Amino acid sequence: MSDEVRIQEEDFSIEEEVRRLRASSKRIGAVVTFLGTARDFSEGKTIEAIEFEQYAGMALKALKQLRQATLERFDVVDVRIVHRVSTMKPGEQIVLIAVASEHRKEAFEACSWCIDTLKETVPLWKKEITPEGESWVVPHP
Amino acid sequence: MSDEVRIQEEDFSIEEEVRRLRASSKRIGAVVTFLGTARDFSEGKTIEAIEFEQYAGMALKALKQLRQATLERFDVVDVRIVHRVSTMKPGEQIVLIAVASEHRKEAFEACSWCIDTLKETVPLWKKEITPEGESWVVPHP
Amino acid sequence: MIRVLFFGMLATKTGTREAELELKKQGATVSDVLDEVRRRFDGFPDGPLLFAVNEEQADLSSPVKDGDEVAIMPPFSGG
Amino acid sequence: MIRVLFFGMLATKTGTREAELELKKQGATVSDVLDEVRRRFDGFPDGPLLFAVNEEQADLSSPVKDGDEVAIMPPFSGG
Repeated sequence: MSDEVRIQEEDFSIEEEVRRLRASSKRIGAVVTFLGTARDFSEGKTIEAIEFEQYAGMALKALKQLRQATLERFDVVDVRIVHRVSTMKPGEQIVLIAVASEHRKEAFEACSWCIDTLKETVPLWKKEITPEGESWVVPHP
Repeated sequence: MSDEVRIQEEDFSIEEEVRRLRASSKRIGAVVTFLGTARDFSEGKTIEAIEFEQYAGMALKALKQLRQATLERFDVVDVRIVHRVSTMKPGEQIVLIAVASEHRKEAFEACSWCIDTLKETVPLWKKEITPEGESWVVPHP
Repeated sequence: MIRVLFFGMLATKTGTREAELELKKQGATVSDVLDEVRRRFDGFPDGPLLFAVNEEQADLSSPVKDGDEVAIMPPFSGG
Repeated sequence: MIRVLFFGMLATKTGTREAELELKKQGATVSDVLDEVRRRFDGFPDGPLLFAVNEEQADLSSPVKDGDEVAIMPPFSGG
């Protein structure tokens, strides 16, 4: 549960993740977090729930590579990533990326790049459950 | 304590602020937070503590105007801002800006703009306490 | 024997999460695996596809040998 | 009577957080307040200064009248 990178069914605590992130250094002056949450409405459809499928093994590996790439590409102190894969109702937490750095600019850039790149490189697929049935989400290019 | 904008001596909880922020709508798909923390080292000096002075009255007014300006300028759902003014040791939390939006791009842009603009428009002054004495921080242009 | 995995809408369309297939050809690639999959599963989607060989991202020209696990994946939609 | 407030390093330099002063002139501005402050506090900093009249940001040309609260402030350093 204290791994910097996790894929899990259960919910997570932002406070707890930020606390662990900040424990790594007192040089940290900025922490930027991105939290993705399940919406009740998407492209004209009412969403009752969403569900994620993962390519287990590869997904966690890709997430670890993503953390490493973020640390190498940006001048940041530490990065934590948690992604849930259970069935989630609107309002539930899906994904958290937390980035710590000495100065804020780097933390913003790294956090934003990290979620963009997660969407492109981590084998996870979202299914939306609506009153009319289920459908797999097709990402926009 | 549930005000969207506060200046206070006591510490705050990110989890609690994000929970209140998210309670405003189920359309929220993204929450970006910026947390500023006290560092133990700044421009070659060891920092023992920092202290903030505010122009009480004007500072809170400026912070409320900042929240309003952020809501008007960006396509975001809600914004919360908390800034502490007590004496803080390295590692302590200073300021939190939390922004909720439907899509992540707007939340990142609004959060980043909000902390930049806070530094320019809110009458708060930071004093650093080092082993050699106290000094007021002169912001970089 | 090659183990082929399908994810997301591809598993829905094929009606299965995995298939096994034999590649006779020497120097086979992901492209050959995809051809064989298209022969076996009528109406397999044309749309953009991603591939992995043994849990590492790959492309149509990546080599595939006996015992490999080949994943055929729709565009990712995590986050 | 005008109430003048000093903050941060300006309070440290003047040794006080506030002062009261009388402006005889008609149509006085923040600039006149600053001149009077410079006369009264020797070595008052030249550096970049910010101003507020009655808790609203102002500049050197902003009007000041009897009973106003004028803040003279160093650059902000919150966050």
